[in-house]
Amino acid sequence: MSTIYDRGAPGRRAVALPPLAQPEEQVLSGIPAGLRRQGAPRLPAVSQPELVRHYTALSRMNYGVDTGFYPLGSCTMKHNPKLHEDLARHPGLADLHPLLPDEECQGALALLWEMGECLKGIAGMPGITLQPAAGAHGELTGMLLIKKWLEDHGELGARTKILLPDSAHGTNPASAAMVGFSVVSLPSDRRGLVDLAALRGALGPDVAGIMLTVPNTLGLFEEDILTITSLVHDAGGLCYFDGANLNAYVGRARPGDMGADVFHINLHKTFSTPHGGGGPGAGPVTVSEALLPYLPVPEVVREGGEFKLAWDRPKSIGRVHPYFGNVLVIAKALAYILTLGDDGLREVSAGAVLAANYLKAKLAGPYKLPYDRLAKHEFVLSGEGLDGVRTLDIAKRLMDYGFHPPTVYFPLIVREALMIEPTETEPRETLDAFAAAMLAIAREAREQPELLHDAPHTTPVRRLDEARAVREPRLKLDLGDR
Amino acid sequence: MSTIYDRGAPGRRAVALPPLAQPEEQVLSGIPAGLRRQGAPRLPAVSQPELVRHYTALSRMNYGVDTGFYPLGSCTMKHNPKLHEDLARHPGLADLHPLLPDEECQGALALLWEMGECLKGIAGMPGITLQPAAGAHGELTGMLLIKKWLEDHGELGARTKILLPDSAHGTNPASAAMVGFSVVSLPSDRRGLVDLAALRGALGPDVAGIMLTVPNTLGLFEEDILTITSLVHDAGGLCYFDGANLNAYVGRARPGDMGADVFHINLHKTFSTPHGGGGPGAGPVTVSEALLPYLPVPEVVREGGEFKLAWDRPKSIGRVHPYFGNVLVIAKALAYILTLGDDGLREVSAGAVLAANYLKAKLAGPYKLPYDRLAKHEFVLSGEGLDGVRTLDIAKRLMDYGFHPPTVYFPLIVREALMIEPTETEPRETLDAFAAAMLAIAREAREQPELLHDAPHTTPVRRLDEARAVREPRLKLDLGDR
Amino acid sequence: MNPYLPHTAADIRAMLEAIGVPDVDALFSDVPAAVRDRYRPVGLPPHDELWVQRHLTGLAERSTGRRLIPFLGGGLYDHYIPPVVGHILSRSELSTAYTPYQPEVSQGTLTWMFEYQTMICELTGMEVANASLYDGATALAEAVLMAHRATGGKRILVPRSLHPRAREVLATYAWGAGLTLHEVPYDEDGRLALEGIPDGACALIVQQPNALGVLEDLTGLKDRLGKAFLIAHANPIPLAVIEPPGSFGADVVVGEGQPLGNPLSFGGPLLGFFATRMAHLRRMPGRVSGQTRDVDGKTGYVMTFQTREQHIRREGATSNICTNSALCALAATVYLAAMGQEGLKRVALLSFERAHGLAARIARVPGYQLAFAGPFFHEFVVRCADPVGAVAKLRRAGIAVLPPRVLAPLGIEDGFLVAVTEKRTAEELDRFMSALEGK
Amino acid sequence: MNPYLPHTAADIRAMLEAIGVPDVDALFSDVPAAVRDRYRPVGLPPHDELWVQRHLTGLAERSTGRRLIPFLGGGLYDHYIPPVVGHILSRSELSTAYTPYQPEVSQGTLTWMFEYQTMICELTGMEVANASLYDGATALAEAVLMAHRATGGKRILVPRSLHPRAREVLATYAWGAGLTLHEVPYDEDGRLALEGIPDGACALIVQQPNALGVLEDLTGLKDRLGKAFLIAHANPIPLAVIEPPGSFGADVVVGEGQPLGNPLSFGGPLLGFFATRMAHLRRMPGRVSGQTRDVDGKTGYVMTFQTREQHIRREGATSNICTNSALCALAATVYLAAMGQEGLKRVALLSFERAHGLAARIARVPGYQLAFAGPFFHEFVVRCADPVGAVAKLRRAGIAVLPPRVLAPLGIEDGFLVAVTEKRTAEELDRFMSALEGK
Repeated sequence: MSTIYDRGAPGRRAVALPPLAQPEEQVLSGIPAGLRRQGAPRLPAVSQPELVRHYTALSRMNYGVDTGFYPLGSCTMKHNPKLHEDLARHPGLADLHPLLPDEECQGALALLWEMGECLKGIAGMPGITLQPAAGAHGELTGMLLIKKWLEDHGELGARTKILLPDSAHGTNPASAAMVGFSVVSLPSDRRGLVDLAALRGALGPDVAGIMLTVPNTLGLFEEDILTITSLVHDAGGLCYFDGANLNAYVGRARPGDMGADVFHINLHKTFSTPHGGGGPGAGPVTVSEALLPYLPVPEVVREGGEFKLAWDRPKSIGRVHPYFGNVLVIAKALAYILTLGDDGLREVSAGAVLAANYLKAKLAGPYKLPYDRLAKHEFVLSGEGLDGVRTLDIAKRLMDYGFHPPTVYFPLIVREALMIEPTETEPRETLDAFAAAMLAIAREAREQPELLHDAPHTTPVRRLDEARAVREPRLKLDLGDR
Repeated sequence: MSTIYDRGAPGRRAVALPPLAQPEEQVLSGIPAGLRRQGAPRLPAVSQPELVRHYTALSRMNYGVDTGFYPLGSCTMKHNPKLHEDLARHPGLADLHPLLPDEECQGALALLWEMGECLKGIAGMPGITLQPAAGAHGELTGMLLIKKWLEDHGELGARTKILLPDSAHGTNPASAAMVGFSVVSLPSDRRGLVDLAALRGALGPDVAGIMLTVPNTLGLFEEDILTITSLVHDAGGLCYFDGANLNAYVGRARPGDMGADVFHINLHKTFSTPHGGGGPGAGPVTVSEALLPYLPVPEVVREGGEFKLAWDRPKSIGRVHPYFGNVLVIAKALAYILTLGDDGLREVSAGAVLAANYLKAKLAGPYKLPYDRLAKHEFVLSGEGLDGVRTLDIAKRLMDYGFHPPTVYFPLIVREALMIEPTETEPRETLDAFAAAMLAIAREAREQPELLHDAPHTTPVRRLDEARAVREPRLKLDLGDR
Repeated sequence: MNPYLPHTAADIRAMLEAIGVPDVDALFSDVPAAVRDRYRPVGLPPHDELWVQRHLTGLAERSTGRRLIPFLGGGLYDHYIPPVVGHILSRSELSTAYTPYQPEVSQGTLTWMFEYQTMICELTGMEVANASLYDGATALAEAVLMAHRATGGKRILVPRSLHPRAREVLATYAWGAGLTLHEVPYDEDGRLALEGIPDGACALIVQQPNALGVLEDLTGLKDRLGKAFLIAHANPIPLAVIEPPGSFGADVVVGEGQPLGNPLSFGGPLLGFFATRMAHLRRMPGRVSGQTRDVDGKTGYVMTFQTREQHIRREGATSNICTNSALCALAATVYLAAMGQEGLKRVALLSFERAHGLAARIARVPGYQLAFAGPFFHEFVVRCADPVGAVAKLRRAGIAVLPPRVLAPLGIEDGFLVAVTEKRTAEELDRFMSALEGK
Repeated sequence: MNPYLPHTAADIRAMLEAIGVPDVDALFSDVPAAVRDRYRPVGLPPHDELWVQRHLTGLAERSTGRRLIPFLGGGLYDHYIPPVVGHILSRSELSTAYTPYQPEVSQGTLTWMFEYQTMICELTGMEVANASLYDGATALAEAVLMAHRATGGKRILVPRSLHPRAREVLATYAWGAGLTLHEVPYDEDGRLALEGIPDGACALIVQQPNALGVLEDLTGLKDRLGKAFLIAHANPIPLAVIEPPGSFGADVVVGEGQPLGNPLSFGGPLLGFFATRMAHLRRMPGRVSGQTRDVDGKTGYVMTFQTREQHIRREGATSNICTNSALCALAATVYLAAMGQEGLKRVALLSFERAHGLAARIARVPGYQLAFAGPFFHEFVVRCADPVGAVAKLRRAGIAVLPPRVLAPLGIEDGFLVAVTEKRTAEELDRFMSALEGK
């Protein structure tokens, strides 16, 4: 793939800018000599036609939800409504400076307040912060809240451990570690659920809490959830719910009712904001009564018909975001919630779970199903049963059939895992076509395994040497003497 | 290619609309029974995800200026600035109703007035109408103006012929015929220019005028242009200039100075508005003093700082457009002109002519050059010299190299014609790459002609059976019992 | 050097050298010196992008009309355009492509054109449609020219209740082609009052709904016409729920496609749709996409029946139209696909329901009445003593209706036209009434 | 049925049958009955698209602040964003893609990430950059955590002239990680007044330009720090013309990338950029795209050094960051490519020139003076007796400057902050002066 630096020539430009009022040298001389830059940053020099062609060409080498089925487990790649993109571009949001006085920002504050109310209702929890910029950022915020609660209750030195089922999301342990907790892994039982005996054994006066992914990364709902949260609470700990998988039960059950003290919500998953090739997302956090005093400042409050920022929260953990979170992402997610309403939210989880179980029914058999239970929004297969090919081969071969591969080799507790999440926005015809491709690939694995080994065959590049990328790191262009 | 009707299922929908206040049957009953529709129009029933994927997929089967080089002779496929797309979407233009009183539309009228002034300056002519929606519409308007002039001068019955060089654009004769003129073809001389002797021979009291394409479709400037227009004027006729090729000399010479009485300008060519897969364009027409009284109504006039529509033009041909022409297209073209200014306009023609002559120099030799003269913005090659392959084969093979083919088999006066117009917005590297592909194809024609015969090899479909499309016309889907 | 021009000084030098000329001016030596480089075309310097953006935005914002609540029709209507339409239109492989003369790299354009033709046939009840004309008015003119070519007749029967703008354009085209217009009056209900058919008639035009908003009854018209064409000029939105002209034997159905997903655009670009019978295919103006197969037997689409067109048939072509309104037709295609049968019906019925609700309320205000008893769809004429004053009163409340003078060509001096679409909310309707009632 | 959900009743029946359950509720039998289906989550009905559009647009229009002429900075700046940036961002293959874990179908994302990393290294003078973090403030916090991991030190030297929002975020992160903040004052010129380096320091932070708008001199700082990190928090626009922190031995350069082609967005999403030395690569947080080859030897890009990341290293990861700010980084990439070296320099110098012009004019008004004598770039503190009154006066003229209270954490009670970018026109600068002078 050529880069933008491979295009252009010195002197070309893509934007006509206004002239300086004085000669450039004179303006430059206003910068103290020691501060003035010696060598200019080497940036591309392209005309607008070249610029547009390059990035249009790059886009055409990419796979997005708008080009096809994207059944990435744990990522909830659903349709992104086009209305929302236009709404978020409105200058009343996009061009609004966040440090203006409250009275100049009433609409934006109202939007944040409305979103807070909606998410508290969905979570069944009384407090919220919209500041976290992503799911992992929400996890970190949650860990900070728990730490603050411990400090406030004089237990900071005592309770140092966070329990983590081995079926939890990968970011959870890292988030716990960032605030100094040590992580204790809890094994799954044969059901694929939290092993209650192991949980009982791990609980004690040194436990700060537990981080639960609900449903877990096997796509299974923790059926003992009420027992789990009771046990943790009884042992003096708090319960963190990872909400990345909320799409499985939105509108049907509330973490607050299940015993959650902290709950983060990935707006870019459940509430359908585009992933953007990796971000930005938004990871609001809702909290139980116990944690209300520690929420980040400022809080958006309503007084009559007016909105303002409240700062007087002496026990707050402080800010986790320099302003109010990813407002444009929040706006899109709010539009989604308002479009759906209560009934639509329930249709979302119904459709997601229906699609997952439907695909599971079609694929189990030809593919090994390590945990054969009712799935929620996703399910995990194993490529182990297919001799002579690996899960990676299956994934790459799917590209030749025009599909994005599922998540592979995760969760770690399933060997050769294939984690499939279809979401509710896929028509049945797409699910059928994907199943047909998976079954064809299972046949190919037996009959022509080299087809899989050499896959993909139809992509802009073929299998890439990832080891080489580490062995000989090239993390930026060598610009030489440009 | 599947169509949108191949997607979806009854009951699906892509937009949530408001409910009716009354039951549907009750509303329907308000329509008199004899008028109420019996069978509903069969339209697709798709969800928004399906809709977006389908049209995104269609887009990816298309070739546009943003994807690559588009050297279509006579079409001026230049870069379309992205700023202009946003400007034309402004609700102050896009959502403005054209029948509002003048005082509610001051900005839009000002825009039209500004564009009129700019184009009159570029044409060197005192009058303009922005109504024509495309080049051919401009031609028709021009023919109507000439007819009206004849009528006003009592010569309508006498002057019935329009002279047309055989190197003129294909729409010219059709436009002349639409207002009842008979068309007399003028041969080109060995230079590829209007044969002056033939012109003298054709002129007489039955000639209404001449339609000149400048430069002509061979890409050659009519060097005798001043003689030609004098001869026609002396014989009592008027001179129509087809401005589709204005890109060749914009900013350097004015039709008004060359003797034009009518001149149409394809804004979507010279002034860089996107072609949209065939339209919309815009074809304003400028006129000489002689034709001013006949221009379409209304005219946009300025009075002090205010703008208004003037209707009092008793000799006007009337309207050729129900409102004011393609205003959003005009807005984009105006943005282009304002960005360029006088100097930029001259750079446009310089760049276009430079690019064409550069490519011509690279390709002449391996390809036959029927008229070896200084080219303007385009030039014509012939595939005749390559044995065993046709121009069509060359065109199709270019697709495999990632290029859009040039115009082929036009103009009709060159056998196996390849009409190449690079435009000024292509970097030299692209011209070099195109030339390299053309030279490689010339080699392939000798060494592996079947590669060309079977081309294209890499497109979503391969060569299509055009005869079958006429023999067994399928001009819409057979929807059966949907 | 402008940002759209990639030629650097070094590029220019190298290219001149390859050509073998000393400078750029030498490339223009074929332009007579007497007229070369003698002027400044626009008398303006180059402007930066920020300036151009400010300037054009400033013009757009200067038009006060856009801030009014529109009850405006008269041929163009303020329907809801789902944002998905704009997103598809911004796919630059579609928007920056040319006419699909090279089908192998144009299947995107050709496929949607084929879909569009199908949908237009469905809406109109006709057999074949072209891939668009400029606008409804010129589409009507083209239909008349086709009727003239088919029948040889030179007289066109034109209802007085035809949109005045369409009539004016038609008159221009007809004069050019040597045809004459004969006016057909409307009756006191506002409906077409056709009496005899004069000799040499090539076509009768019927507008549905007509410029007074009234729905015409097309029953039996075709039978009265003999070989003359029945040409319908129809608004596509009502066609979702009213019987299409095709069912009444229309020879051609044309109309303004703007209501289908295209903005008002201060009147342009617009979308002329054109549908006819297969029997008239070879006389039809404009481009057509047709289904065929490639060398591998795969289904694909091509521009077909090009022998009708001017680049081949020259002066014998069915029309001179070349560039059309493709991107607006794509908008209509995506709009119709997004709406579907049920959605389009909803749009039509919402417009109908709200228009009738408002009309009934207006008719209850003393001094105001509906001008015509004929059935209407989503637009109607209100009669009152001082229409100019009424419109001014509405304007002061931030409401726009068309100036009463637009009705003058229709023979109405004491009324104004009100159009209602699904976009008008209950609050806006209330505001209209409050303003009219002077509350 | 909502428009984003394609399952018809027939689909649902067929799917339930294939699964072998009687109804949808059966699919939720694993959720404890005590908490299942017991509530209405938001208490709202579904809304149609027109309503949602009106509602959100209404909220956006309700904020009066957007209609003011902005002289606002304080960390986020109103620079010109060429429309080409938005057009590229709307290419939905880029915007609707996930993190490029599958490189063969993600070369678009991986290539621009590689370009972005190159450009950030160029701007900052550093050796390696990640593919983005959330925002400048959390990027700073991540830099400090990295310095702590690298050095073991627990004390952070934080200038008083750091943006207060960045400082607050840093304080939260530091408390979580058990680190402490030690304030470094500024001198009377507004520049960093570093005295001793306390034991156990892991990092000194320098902001360039600082929150007072003043340009810092980084000369010699690194030498004084020993093994502690020199972390620069820089505005990327001035880096076009001022010597980058990398030239002064900085270990990490972070900053808020919003000025590079991203709108203000009421504060989010933003773009945290992060660049460091190759020696620290394995300690760096965030994703990285690296160049490699495919099986055919063709150049391609992959996400690399993933062993640093949490999905593999779990609690031993360099950070928990996963989702980042990719689309904002794409905007920055396209912006920098569109501007190029010359364009970025022009943006920086226009901002500089206009800011200095305005500052000089303000300083001539009796009662107003520049607060600091240190060199500034495009933002400066104006000192006056009644800053609240001055800001209110400007507001009445339609001009927005930040409320004076934002300077309180910086120890300034009698001033206000003014930022000027290349977007501010001569007319706007004149209007500012007229308002301030009370003319």
